[in-house]
Formats: sequence, structure tokens, C-alpha cells
Amino acid sequence: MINQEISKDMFAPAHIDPSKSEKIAKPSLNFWQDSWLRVRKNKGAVVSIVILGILIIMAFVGPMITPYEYDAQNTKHNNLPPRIQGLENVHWLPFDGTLTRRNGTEYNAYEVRKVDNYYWFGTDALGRDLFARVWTGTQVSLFIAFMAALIDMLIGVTYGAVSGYLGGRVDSVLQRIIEVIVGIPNLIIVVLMILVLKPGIVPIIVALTITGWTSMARVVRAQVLKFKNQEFVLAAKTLGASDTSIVFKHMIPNMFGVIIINTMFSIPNAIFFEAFLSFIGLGLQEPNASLGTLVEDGFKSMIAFPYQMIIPSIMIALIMVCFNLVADGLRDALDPKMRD
Amino acid sequence: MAKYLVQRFIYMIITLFIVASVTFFLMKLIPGTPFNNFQKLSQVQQEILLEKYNLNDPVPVQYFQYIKNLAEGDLGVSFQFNNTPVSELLANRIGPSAVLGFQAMIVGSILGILLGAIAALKQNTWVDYGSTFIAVVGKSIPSFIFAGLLQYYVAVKLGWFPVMLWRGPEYTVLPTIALAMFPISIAARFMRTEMIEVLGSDYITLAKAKGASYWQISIKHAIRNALIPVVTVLGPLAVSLMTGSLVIEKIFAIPGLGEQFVKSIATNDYPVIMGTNLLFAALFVVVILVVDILYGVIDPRIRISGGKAK
Amino acid sequence: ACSGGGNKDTGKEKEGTKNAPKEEQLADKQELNVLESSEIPSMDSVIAEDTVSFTTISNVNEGLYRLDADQKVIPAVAAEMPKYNDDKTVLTIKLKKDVKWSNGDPVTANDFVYAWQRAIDPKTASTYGPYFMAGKVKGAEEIVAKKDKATAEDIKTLGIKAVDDNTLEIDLVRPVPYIESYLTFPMFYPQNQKFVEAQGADYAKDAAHILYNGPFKLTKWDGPTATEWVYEKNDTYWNAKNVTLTKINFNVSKDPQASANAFTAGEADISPKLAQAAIISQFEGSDELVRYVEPSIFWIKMNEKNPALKNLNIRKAIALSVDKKAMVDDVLANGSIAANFLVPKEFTFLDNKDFRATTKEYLKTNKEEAKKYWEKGLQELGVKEISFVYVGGDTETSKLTDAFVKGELEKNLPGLKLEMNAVPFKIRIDRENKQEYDLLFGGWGPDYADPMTFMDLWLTGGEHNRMDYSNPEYDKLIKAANEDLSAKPEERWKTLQKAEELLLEKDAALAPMYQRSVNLLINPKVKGFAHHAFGPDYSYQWIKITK
Amino acid sequence: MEKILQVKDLNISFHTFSGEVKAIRGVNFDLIKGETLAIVGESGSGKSVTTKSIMRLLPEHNSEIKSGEILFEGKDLTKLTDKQMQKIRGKDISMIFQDPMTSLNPTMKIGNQIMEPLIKHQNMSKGAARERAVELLRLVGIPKPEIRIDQYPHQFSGGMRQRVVIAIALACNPKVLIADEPTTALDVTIQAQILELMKDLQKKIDTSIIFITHDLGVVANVADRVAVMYGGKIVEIGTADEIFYNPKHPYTWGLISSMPDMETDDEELYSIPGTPPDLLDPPKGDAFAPRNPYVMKIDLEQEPPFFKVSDTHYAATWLLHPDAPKVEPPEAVKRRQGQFPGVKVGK
Amino acid sequence: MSERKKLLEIKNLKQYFNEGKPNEVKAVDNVSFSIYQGEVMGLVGESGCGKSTTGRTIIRLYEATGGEVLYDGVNVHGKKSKKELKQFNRKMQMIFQDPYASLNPRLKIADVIAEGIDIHGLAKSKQERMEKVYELLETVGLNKEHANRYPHEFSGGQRQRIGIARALAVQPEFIIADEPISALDVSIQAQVVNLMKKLQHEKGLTYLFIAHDLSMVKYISDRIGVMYFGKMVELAPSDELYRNPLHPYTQSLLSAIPAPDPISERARKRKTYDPASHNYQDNEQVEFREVTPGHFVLCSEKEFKQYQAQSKQ
Ligand SMILES: Nc1ncnc2c1ncn2[C@@H]1O[C@H](COP(=O)(O)OP(=O)(O)OP(=O)(O)O)[C@@H](O)[C@H]1O
Ligand SMILES: Nc1ncnc2c1ncn2[C@@H]1O[C@H](COP(=O)(O)OP(=O)(O)OP(=O)(O)O)[C@@H](O)[C@H]1O
Ligand SMILES: [Mg+2]
Ligand SMILES: [Mg+2]
Repeated sequence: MINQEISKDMFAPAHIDPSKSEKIAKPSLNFWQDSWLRVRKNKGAVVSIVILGILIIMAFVGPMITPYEYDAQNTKHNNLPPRIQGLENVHWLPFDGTLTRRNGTEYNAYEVRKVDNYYWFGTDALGRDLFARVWTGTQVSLFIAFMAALIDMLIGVTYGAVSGYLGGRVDSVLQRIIEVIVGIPNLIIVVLMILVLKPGIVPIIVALTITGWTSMARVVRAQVLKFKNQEFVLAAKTLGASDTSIVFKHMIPNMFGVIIINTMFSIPNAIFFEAFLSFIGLGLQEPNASLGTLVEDGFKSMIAFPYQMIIPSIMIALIMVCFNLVADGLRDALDPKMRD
Repeated sequence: MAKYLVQRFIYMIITLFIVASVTFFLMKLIPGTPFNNFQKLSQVQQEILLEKYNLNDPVPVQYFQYIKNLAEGDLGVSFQFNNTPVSELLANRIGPSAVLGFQAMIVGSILGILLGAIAALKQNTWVDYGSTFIAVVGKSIPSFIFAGLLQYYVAVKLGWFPVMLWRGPEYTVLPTIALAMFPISIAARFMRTEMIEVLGSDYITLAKAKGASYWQISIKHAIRNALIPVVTVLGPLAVSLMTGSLVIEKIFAIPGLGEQFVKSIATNDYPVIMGTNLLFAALFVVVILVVDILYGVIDPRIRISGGKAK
Repeated sequence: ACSGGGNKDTGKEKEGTKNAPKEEQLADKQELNVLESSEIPSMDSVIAEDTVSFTTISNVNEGLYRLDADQKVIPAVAAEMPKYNDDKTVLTIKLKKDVKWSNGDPVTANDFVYAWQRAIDPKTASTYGPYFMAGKVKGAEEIVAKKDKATAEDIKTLGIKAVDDNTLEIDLVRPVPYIESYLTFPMFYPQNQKFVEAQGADYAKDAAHILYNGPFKLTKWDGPTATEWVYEKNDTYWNAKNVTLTKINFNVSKDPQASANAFTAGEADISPKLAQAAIISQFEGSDELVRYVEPSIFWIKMNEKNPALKNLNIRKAIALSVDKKAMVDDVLANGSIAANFLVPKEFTFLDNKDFRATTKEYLKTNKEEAKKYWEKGLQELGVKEISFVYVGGDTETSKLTDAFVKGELEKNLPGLKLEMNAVPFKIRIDRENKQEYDLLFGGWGPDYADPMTFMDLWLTGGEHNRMDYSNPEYDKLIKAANEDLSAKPEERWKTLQKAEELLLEKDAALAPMYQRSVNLLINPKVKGFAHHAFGPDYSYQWIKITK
Repeated sequence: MEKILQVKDLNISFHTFSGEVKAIRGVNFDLIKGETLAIVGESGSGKSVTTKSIMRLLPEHNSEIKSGEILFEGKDLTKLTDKQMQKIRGKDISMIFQDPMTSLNPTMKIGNQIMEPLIKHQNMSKGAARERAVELLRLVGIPKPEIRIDQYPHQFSGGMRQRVVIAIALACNPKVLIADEPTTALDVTIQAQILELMKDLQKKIDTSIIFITHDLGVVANVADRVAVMYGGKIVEIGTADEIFYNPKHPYTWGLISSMPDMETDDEELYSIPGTPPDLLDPPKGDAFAPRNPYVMKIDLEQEPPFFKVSDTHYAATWLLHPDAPKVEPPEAVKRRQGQFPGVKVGK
Repeated sequence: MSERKKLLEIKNLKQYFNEGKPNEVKAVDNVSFSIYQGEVMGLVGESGCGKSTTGRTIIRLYEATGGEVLYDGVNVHGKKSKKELKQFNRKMQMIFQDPYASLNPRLKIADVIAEGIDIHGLAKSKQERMEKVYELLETVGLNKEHANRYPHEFSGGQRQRIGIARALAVQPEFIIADEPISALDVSIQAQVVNLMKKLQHEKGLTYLFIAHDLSMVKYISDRIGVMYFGKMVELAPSDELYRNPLHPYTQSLLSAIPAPDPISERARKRKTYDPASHNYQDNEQVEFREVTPGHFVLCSEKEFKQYQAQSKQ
């Protein structure tokens, strides 16, 4: 077993700097570097970030690269299915400009109606270019998504944290208030808002602010209750840390996981709530569009012109899937338990 | 336990009272009367009607009258349905909504919980990604789209189920599936997170050390413990499902609460607005209570005080 | 009276009926499945105020007269057309003798008196009662004015009298040229006093608490919230031998695509009205699609409270610049027709001649002209840009048309900006009543077969004017048509046409857009379906199901 | 001297974001029937990983047994299928975990948790399993077991819970019992009870025990033999007496010197300087070298092999090489050496 | 010893959880003792007997159900202004049991340590703040480089030292150490204990040292209190307690300490404690009595006499 090449002088005492031995194992990275490292290892998250990036860029660039304006009507060209140069000859792709009749036969809408233009995503009932509309709609919906997340974060998290943290009577009262808020029908509030607000982005935000955060508040409250007796929280308390700093500095960063999941649920809610508001006249008004309103409009002609619903639906689903994968990646990356 | 329930009951009454009051005053702010939906009604005629239904009284007077009637169990009569008592109306309409919501809830949460559990057990495999994908798509695409697709492709094209109406169990299948997409995705997402957490805990390792098989571990140990937070989110969801989904009811021509409630707001049908909303709020607070009690059933640690094992 | 005839516009079907009547064999089962678009809010004929109620009431009950498939007034409970006094203010109507209620009681003149009195009694709180009778039937106006102070005595002053069991006398305030079609309205149907009073508050609460004297009776209807009801043939109906259908099952379906789906799957024989182009287009060219124009007109109101809209040139510009043809052909794409008029087509006839056939069209789309007016208007106002608040509806169709209108107006009238407000119906009415709008998309359907139902809306200070339109000359013309000329149909007709020209061509008071078409799906095996221009939508009694 | 379990040249790695953690780097030991082998060592030295790998409880997604065999009654456990392994777990080999507060399923009745392995491995009927569970609870000293069996873990105190865990581990009379810090969370009186209980049971059913602990007092109490681990390796192994009274590895020296005994007073306690090695990038040579006050050049170059001290005692340190300079162990160790029967102070 | 200044005086402290409810827990029941300036007072006892609760109640993490905690003669509980509270928080600090759970995983070490400095405004500039952090790191035997790292990058012993640095940041006079070493391995335990001792001497700190490892407790403490079921059953200088344990629970506790010595372990005879063995009568006053100077025992009059006799031997 003993290595033959051992020479005697190797048994001389060696000198090791003792201060150097107090080194720690891992390389120093800051919190975000570290997290980024982990996110980067998550293929799903990286691909999603790339797709999201492309979507965001397209939301702004898309409307410019088509020759049609998102609000330009041309009723002679209405309800045309998608047709893309080049891809139109690939029959199994849905970009050949054909529609299906009720009896199952196919026909090329462009040929039948003698239209030479190419509408990449087709046109709507007023002959507006859906490519331009989908991308402008994406802008709006991304903004709504962002707002919803923000409101969830700002109001829901704060409310839940306060309720759970203060506990006792305050908690009881705050929880009852949530019950009351949930108990009052949204529709009434929304109808009332039609009276006082001009249609547009403001009422959407107001409406979301009134109602969009209760589930987040409940979830955060439960988490806060869990963290309340954790030692690091007690430690901060004994140092005299203020309640706000305990909640925001110590507790909330540790519940990213649930917060992220919950936010991911609020976003599609908000996107379709916006569509609903627009529908009853509170949100965006024609000719503006969001993905939500495009989906709802498309739904009405689902059978005759399926592409009008499918394209924006895919867009929403794509955004949501990407968001979720990124969020999952982030959550894993931010979670100390996931650390090696 | 009894004391706790009494206390909760008092809270519930207070909550309901506040909901009723706030809704009442907000509702009165909506412009119009139950009668001006009719374009051809003259002013004089309107006056007569308002007078007849005491809607010309000051709002506080109307409010006290309403609360008084409410205390006596009188919910008033509907305007849009020509004086049908609201209680009768609700009783007629809650059935289908509740059945549908209940079924969707059961189907949705069972499937969702399984989906989430499997995703957690097979974390970071294609099963997991598939489950996440289903959950996200289920959440990001509104249920009415599923309803429309199911109706057209499954009922009309394939003829497997009736297209619409509400006449028996086979009529409930498609709307249930459409409505279940939402609980499926929520349950799946929350379940996955919780399960992952539970699966990392010591008692799961101990169960493994006992020689328990994969399925025994998942079913007997993991799922139950992961259920608590899932129940928190599913509870309130159940209420909103059971009080009717406007679009699904519309698409499948189901005589439920959802459509009627929306219409009552559109037509200022005050008693119906109030009645439906109270029903909703009552269900909601009851469900929250049930959820709290369920916690105790699922997790003996949080059993309501006094409920000690004998 | 059982003409079995189809519709004028569904050429195919009509031809089919004509060409092969002999080959037609009746199916064994004369049962029909119909989808309705909403519940029946009321089966009390004096309370009802919506189409589904009217349709149901008119199929299970009957008044003095009814409309046939060609919109002609034919006697029903009445034995003949009314006899008039000289100044046409008193009508005497003989009733058929053998007409019975479903409980065996005969239908008498008193049943009409009772129903009318009930309708005008403020305690009943009927909406259509006063709307129809005030200003026309004697005493009605006064009773309404007394509100709840009206006594039983007061009510007896209403101008209707049972001369004997089978003779009815009606006293009018002034001659009403359209009185015969007026009387087909379900509001004027009889009610069995004994029965109604015996039921008290329960009257018309459900199928069991109603008496029937029409072609069908309701055998299942659980009340206003029911989404399902059933007609069965009424064997005691005086004309029962000519009713072929034995049973009709109704269900409520509010989603148009879903209704179309149910129809496609064979679960329904008749769909509700379908307005959406996308749904209709699926059935385009199929013999299942039945289409006809109805006398409903849609227009843009221009509120003259806004100084800019007070300007005639601006109004003209707006009225001329929307491409109505594109709107009906491409956007609505449901057979609706561009409206260059106020009084609808195929609605009122004098000596079998359509009101429209004898007069001109106005405010035809002309974009160049519009632009000229617009620039002139802007110059007069001394501005370069104008912004209007446009109040539209929140239904799918109105959203689409509003978007189209916005696109058209903003494109054709440089400097115009529209701020779109899509609001629910009630709020639109509210905004209209308070005149909180600049432009408002609205519409109107007739209550009786006379141009007046569209014309008197625009009187100065009129209850439905609500756009500050006022032209004394117009008021004068309408007054004349209502009073002095009411007994002179030809002149009256001319006067109304003059008023229409004044309103549209000269004043451009409002911008008519289109006259709506009805589209619905009917199983081709179903023959003899009849639709109506006002009041009830359809009559089912002439329907036969072929093999 | 029947060897019931043999661990041969075990190498285990974890794949983590930061790289491959070589947690176990060539561990060899045998477990003899009926004996108690204690494993001591610094946190993170691989004690738990070694024992978990015997039970095949390492997280599947990121752990890898690089090489080595774990022979249980001649079968190589690393090669068994999951199904086969499930038959062994809880029946032939069972395990007690450190934390009694978290090792029991909070939502399941105590009884059912004990009955689980019985029903699984011994095909007992529910009734029979229940009876046996009551018996087991009584055996581990839980009063009124008939009542307690239907309670939930939160109704038990920490000590009682740990006994339940032990009862579960003992349910099927395992041949090998692995106890991973079973008493760390308990106070001394309860700890003592539990140790007594384990020893008792061992006598009755002749189980072999692997006992992991930090507390050398406990080791002294229970162990027949002791293995000292450092940096993913066993650095010294011998009988309890050998390790306590005649340790040879400088790490063992450090451990023993760190403990106060009842006599130590105001003087400062000895503590081993420095930090444990980074297993992501294990140092060349002896992993303990950077913290070894007696470090030699060779320590930095080559890994020391096991040097035999006696038939039962081996230590992996170059200090035992014949060429190495003789070093004096620290004072605390020297004091102990005096008590060691067969060995003279200073060798 | 009794001439020394009493820094902390605890009088009849009570802490009940879920008071008035069926699941009431009397975690601390009528406990009185004092801690002198500069000493280390050890607190031992069965797990769940209320040691942590006592510590936490003293530092106001729990509102006491009854009794008083006098710090420097001032009642710690009761209404206090924000400023007074802060003042108090600076004087008294706590080190927690679990080095993993007691550091927020998402804060850098510098921020963990500086939290107290920030809260109490002890540094005027960023630079001063960092300097203080570095100084504290050095005090606990870590170095500057560690400031920028996250808790998960440290070993248990290092983490516990960070916890100590955090407590020291506000320059407290009194530290409650709640099982600061239970979760650590032997060598690291020694590190931490050495550090605490060093700080005691250098900074004149006073400790309440909660633990169940009696050899460590004895090593570090001047006096030791033994708790059983929410009550203090014995309190004496550490040598005295080990030499002459009076209360049967203390005796049982001491007899259970395993020694790292296989020979003596094989000979160990453990005493068990049965609370019923006291056989207290209803009329007997069970009180905390001073048997010999500085040695208190919870006992009845009869037992008191017996203990006194025993001690004289
Ligand atoms: N699941 C895992 N993933 C990555 N590394 C792991 C995992 N489990 C253990 N390790 C690493 O393996 C090494 C040995 O860990 P192990 O748990 O065996 O230590 P231990 O000797 O039991 O320590 P302690 O006394 O603290 O329980 C450590 O460096 C640890 O970080
Ligand atoms: N927040 C709380 N609510 C209810 N009971 C509590 C709470 N905290 C502690 N207890 C109970 O109070 C008693 C004393 O607990 P404490 O934590 O003080 O014990 P300990 O002596 O520190 O035990 P250990 O040695 O296990 O840390 C225990 O029975 C415990 O269950
Ligand atoms: Mg371990
Ligand atoms: Mg404690």
C-alpha cells in the first residue's frame, strides 16, 4: 500500500499559514450573481427568457414591420385567414390562406375574394391586420401583466404581511375586510366605475387595485405566520428592528416561491379581467386592442375564423408558459433549500 | 369547539351584514332604476312604478327596510322576473350552478392534485414539464374557450355528448370539464410546490427507510401533508365555481345563477342583486370556515382547540 | 287564414312550397324544438313588455285581431273588421261567438273591458298600458295623470265598453289611422276577470295559473325564471282544426354560436335570431338560413346641445361620410340594408304600396360631399379640430359597427376625433336621457304599423328626442298628421314623407345607418313559419313539419 | 465474528450547481454481528452520507455511487433493484434519524406509522400489527401504549417521539440498525434512557448497530468499536478503548482535546484550527494536513494509507510511518493514554 | 458573591401559552432568580421544560404572563416608549440555538452583522459601518473577506460566530445564549465556547447560558440553575451543584451525563427521577429555599431540613 517513492525528507515538518486555513469553501458571488448562475443552468428558464425577450421586442417592432396599421380598416379585406409569402405553399402549415366550410371543404379565401395582399396573421371583421393588432395587443397585455404583478406585490403582499405579522385582533379585522371585499360583487364596482372614470388604462388599474390582490394577501399571511417564530426573525426583533424591516427585509425575501406562483396566477386573471372591462366599456376602447380582447373577439367567430382566436390565445399561452418557466427557475435559484 | 364555532358564527354574521350594507349602498349608486331599461317608458309611468316599489324613499330608509325584511327572512321580489320572490329564484337557479361547480371542483382538484403530485414526484422530467405546461395553459386560456371547443368538437362533430341544456348527468360532462380546467391548474401548481417541500422532509425519508414503496409514500404520506396549503386556495375557488360561471352557463344553456346575476346588475334588479350576493358571501364565509375545519381534519396539529383526541 | 305561406325573402323555401306542395308529406310527429333567446318574464298580457313574452302570449292567447304571415291584420276573436263612426273615433267590434277559454268559459266583450281597465289602472303598474292608450283611448291620459289616486270610478271612464257579450265599443280621443294593427298588440288581449281575480297574486305565476284562448296552451312553464317551457295544441281553440303542431318544446339559449351548434347537431329546429356575421357566414347559402328585414332602424344621434353639432354642415358631414354599404355588406354581413331613410322598408303600406316605394332616399353616403360640408362647418365654427364623445353599445354587433363608424368618420373627416364609450344598454339610456353624449348609436323598433312610430320621436321636447332637435315646421307637420289629417290617409302619408325629408335631407338631424335583417336557422322540414314586424316575433300555428 | 455488513472502497459524489462534491472518498469498514460501531467526525465529514448510502436513501437526482460495494449478507446492496431494496429496508436494515420532531409524519397516527413496516414486511393482519405496535411502544417505555397508539406525533414529547422512531426501527427485528445522531435533540436524562433502551434491545435480538454521534460521551457509553471520519474518509478505526485511550490520528487527538471534562476549568478549550476541506476540490495529500499541527511535507503530497496499530486498530496518518518523526500527542490525550491497559505512554 | 451587583432580577416570572384555553401550557411557572454583573449563569433542564421560554421572555420576545424582569432595577416589561425599547435592545442580546435557522439566508454577512448598527445608528458613515463590521468579524475570529458572503457559504461554527458578532454589534452588556452549541460538533463547540469566554473577560459581558450539555455548562458557568417542568428546582454555584446536588432531579440529571471515557461509562449507574417521590402533602409549602448560602432548592419545609443536614456533612 505504501508508495515506494517516499523519501525521508518528505517527513520534515511543513509550514502552513494558519490564517489561510480559515478560508471558506465556496467562491464568493453575490446573491444575484449566484442566482443568475442557477437560472442559467435551467434550460427551460433560459429558453423562456429568450422567447420573452423576442416577444417584448416584437411587441414594439412587430407593428412596424407589417405594411398595415393596427387600426386601419379595410372592410373589403375582412376575415381573411393568415397567409405568409413562401409558407403559403406548405400546406400543412396554417399559413396558406385557406378556410374550411361547414361541410368540411376547404377554399382559399384570398383566391375566392381576389385579394393579392399577404396578411400574415389574417384580418379581423373590419379588415384590420391581425399581425399589427396582435403585437400592439401584446404591448398592452404585457403592461397589464406587469401592473397586475406590481399590484399583487405592493398591496397583496403588504396587506397579507401586516395581517399575519400583527396577528390577533388586527388580523381578525383585516381578514374580515378581505371577506367583505371578496363578498362585494366586482361587477357592481365596475359598473360604478364606468360612471366616474373615462375608459382607458386608469380604470383597469383601479379595478385591479380594488380586487386583484386578495388571494395574494391570504397566501402571504399564511407564510408570515410560518416565519413569525423563525429564529432569524426573532434575532432581528431582539436587535430592535422595526416591524417593517422585519417583514420586508427578513420575511418577504424568503417567500419568493409562493409569491411568484401567486403572481403567475394573477397575471392571466388580469389579462382577461382587462378584456372583460373593455367589453363592458371600461377598459381599452376600439380600435385599441389587447390580447385579452382579441381572444374574446376571436372567440365569437371561433368556428368560422378560428385563427382570430387561436393566434392571440397562443400568444397569451406562450407568454404565460415562458413567465412560469422563468419564475420557476427564479424561484429555484432564489431558494436557499435548492442550494447545494 | 362549540365555543369556537359560535364565535366564528358571530363573525360570519357580522361579515355578511357588512357585505349586505356596502353592497346595498353601492348598488344604489348605479344609475337608473329597475324600470328605465325599457326605452319606451314615460317619466310619469316611471314615477308610478318607483312609488309602487318604495324606490322613491331616501336610500337610508330603503336600507333599513331591506335589513328589516332580511332579518325576517324576506329577500324581496325580482323586478326583471315580474315579482318572482328572490328566494324562489335563487332556489331554482342555485341547483345547476352548484352541481356544476361542485363537479368541476371535485374533478378539477382531484386531477390537479394528482397532476401536481406526479410532477413533484418526477421533478424535472418531461412529466413535470408536461404538467406545468398543462397547468399554465389551463390557467392562461379562459374556460369559455375550452367550453366552445368542447361543444363544437366533442358534441357537434363527434356527437359524444349533448350540445347544450340541462337534463341529466350526460349534460353535465362537457361544462364540468371546461370549468374544471381552472381548479386543475391551480391545484396542480400549488400541489407541486408543496409536494416538493414535503418530499424533502425527514418523515418521508423515514417512510422510505421503513421500506414503504413509492406509491405508499406518495399516497399515504406526501399527498396528505401537501394538501393543507392547496386547500387554502381551493376553498374560495370552490365558491366562485359554485356560484356560477356566466359564460359557461351561457354556452351550455344551463339555468344557473351566473347569467342571472349579471343581468340583475344590468337591469338594477336590486333584490336579486342583493339576494344573489348574500348567497355568494354566505357561501364564501362558510367555505372559509369549512377550510379551517378541514385543516384540522387533514392536519391534527391544527385541530381546533378542545378537539383533543380522547 | 291558414296561409301556410313562407316568407317573402326566403325565396328558396317559398319556391319549394309552391312547386311541390302535393309531394309534401307530413311527418308523423308534429313536434318542434325551439331555442329562445331569453326567459318569459311575464305571461300577464297587461304586464308583459318584452318580445319573448309577447310571442308566447300571442301563441297561447288571442286578441281581437292578429297579423298573418304577410303582416296583414286578420280577425281573431273579433268576427270581422271594426265598424267606425264618421269621424273614425268610435269603433264597434263584433266578437265571434264560439271562442272559449281553456276552462270552458266563453270569451266575452267584458273580458276585453276588464283587461284594458286593468292595464290602465295605475295600481297594476303596467308599462305598456299607459304607453299604448294614453292620448289615444279616451280617458286614459286622465287616469294616468291621477297616478295612484285613481279610483275604480275613474278607471271606468276608460273608453271601452261591452255593448253586449259579443259587441265591443271603443272610444278614441282622435282618429287613429293605424288602429287595426294597433289592436293586434298583446296588451289589448282579453283577460277572464273571474279567473284573474280568483288567482290574485298567483295569476300568471306559472302554466297552471293562466287561461288560454289561443292556438296553443302552455303545459309546462314554471314561472318567469324557467328556461324551459312547452306548448301543446289547444283543442278548444276556435280554429284548432287548422293547427297541425301538437307540441313545441322551448329552451333558452343565450349564446348564439352555441345555439347554432345545437341546431347543427339537430337538437333544435329553430334557432334564436343570430346577428353575428361570423356565425351566419357558416350557414350562408344553406336552406336552413332564413333571412328577412325587420322594421328596426339604427342611427347615430347628434346632440345639438354641443354647439359643433348645432351646425348643420357638421351634421351633414357626419351623416354622409359613413360608408353604409360597406357597413351592411362587409361588417354586419347579415342581410341588413343601408338606411337612407327613417321609416323602414317593408313596414307600412298604403293601398299595398310601401311607404318607401313612394318617396326618395336621403343622406346617401357621399364622402366628397361630406368633406366639403365638414370643411365648411369647421370654418363656420372657426376651429380646425373637433373631438366628440361617442356613446355606443356593448353588444358584439354594436362594438363592431362603432369601431367601423369611428374609422370611417376619422378617416373621412380630417380633424375629427372620437372618444369611444362602449356602455351597457341601461347606461346608454341614462346618458341619452341626460344628454351626456355628442354622438350616440341607437335604434328603434315599431310598436304599430304606421310611420308615426318613427316620426313622432323628434318632436320638440319629445320624450325620445333627447338631442335638442327642434324644428317648428316639423312639429307642425307631425301635429297635422296626428290630428287634422288622421282621417285622410293619402294626405297624411304625404305629410309624413315631407316631414321625413325635412328631418333628414334638410336638417340632417340624425344619421340613419341601417335597417336590420333577422337571420335565423330553421330546419327545412319546418314549413309555414310566420314572423311579424312588431309585437310578437313569430306565430307557430301555421307550421307543419314535413317528412 | 460474523461480518454482517461490509463497506468496500465506497466513493460517492453529489452533482451540484457548483460542481461535483466528492462526499465519500474511499470508505472501508465492516460491521460485525451484534456489535455497536460508532462513527464520529466533524460535521460534513460524510457520516450521514455513508449510512444513507447503505439504506440507498441518497437523493436520486444528484447523488452517484462512483464505485464500491456494500455487502449485506453477501448481497451487494448497490446493485439491487428498488423493489428488492424496499424488502430490505425496515426489515433487515432500519434507521433512526436525528430529529424526532420532524421524522414522524405529523398527520398520521403513531400506531399506523409503527404498523406500516409490520404490514409491509411481515404480512401481518391489521389487528396483529396493532397488537405488535402496542407491544413495541411498551418495549420502548411509552406509558399507556393502548391509548397512545391512536394519538398523533404532536401529542408526544420529543423524547417520546424519538422512542417511537426507535420502535419503528425495531419493529421487524432488523439485523442492522443505523442510528444517525438519535439523541442529539434530547436532554441527557432522556438520552441516557434511550441509550439504555438500545443496548437492551441489542442484547435481546442481537442486532448490529451503527451509531453516529458527535458526543464522545455517548460514544464511550455505547460503542464497541469507533470509526473516526474526516473529509469523506475514515481516518481511524478501532475498539472504543483504543480510540479513547490510545488515539493515533491527529484529528482524533483534536477531538478528544476539545472536550471539557468535569475537571477542566478556566483554561481555554482546545479547538481544531481551520475549516473542513472543500469536497468540491479535495486537497492533494492528506485532507487534514492544513489543520494538522504536526503537518509534514508528505501530508501535502500523498494521501496516507491505513497503518495498522493493532489487529483491531488502524489509522490513516503519515505520523505512523516508520520514517516519521515521533510526536507527542496533546496533553489531554496523554492523560488518557495512561488509562489504556496495553499501551505505554508515548508508545 | 452576593455583594456583586445584580444586573438582572427575575421575580415570579410566569409565561403561559394559550392561557385560559384547554391546551394551556405553563411553560414558565413562577421562576425567580438573579444574575450578577459579569457572571455566566447556566440554565439546564429537560427539553421542553421552559428554558428557551424563560430566555425569550426575559428579552421581551414574549409578553410575560406574570411577574417582573428587572434589568438594572428597571422593569423590562410593561409599557415602554420606542426609544426606551431601543435602549433596552442595545443592552440585552440573544444568541440562538440553531445557527442555520438564525441567519436570514438572503442577507449578506455584512448586513446581518450591521443590522444592529443600522438600527441603533451606531455608525455615522458607510465606511465606519464597514469598519465596525470588520472589527466584529475579527473579534469572533473571522476575517474581512467573509463580510460579502452569504450564510450558506459558512460552516455551522462560523455561522454561530456570526450570530455572536451580530449580538455584539450593539455592544450589549448582557447576552442570553440559547443552546448556542447544541447543533455543533465537538471541535466547533470548543471554538464557540472559547469565544464566549474570551468576550466575557474582555468586554465584561454577562451571560445567561442555556444548554443541555452539562459538561459545557459546568465549564463556562459560574452558577447553574436547573429547571424542571417550568419551575426552577435548584440553583447553585456550578462547583457546588456538581459536588452537592440536592434536588433529586438534579441528581438524576448529573448521573446521566455520559463521560467520554469507556471505562467509567461501563460502570455508570444512573439515577432516575420520579416527581411522585416527593410525596408532597396538600398543606406543605413548596418553595425555593436557600439551603446553604447561594444554594437554592425547590423544596418543602421537611425536605429543606433534610437538605441542610445533608449539606453539612
Ligand atoms: N443532497 C446533497 N447534495 C449535495 N451535497 C450533499 C448532499 N448531502 C450531503 N452532501 C454533502 O456531503 C458531505 C457529507 O455530508 P454528511 O451529511 O454525510 O455529513 P455528516 O458527517 O453527516 O455531518 P453532520 O454531522 O453535520 O450530520 C457534505 O459536504 C455535504 O455538503
Ligand atoms: N409559542 C408557543 N405556544 C405554545 N406553547 C409553546 C410555545 N413555545 C413553547 N411552548 C411550550 O412551552 C414549553 C416550554 O418550551 P421551551 O421551548 O421553553 O422549552 P426548552 O426548555 O427550551 O426546550 P428545549 O430544550 O427542547 O429547547 C414546551 O412544552 C413547549 O411546547
Ligand atoms: Mg449527518
Ligand atoms: Mg429551547
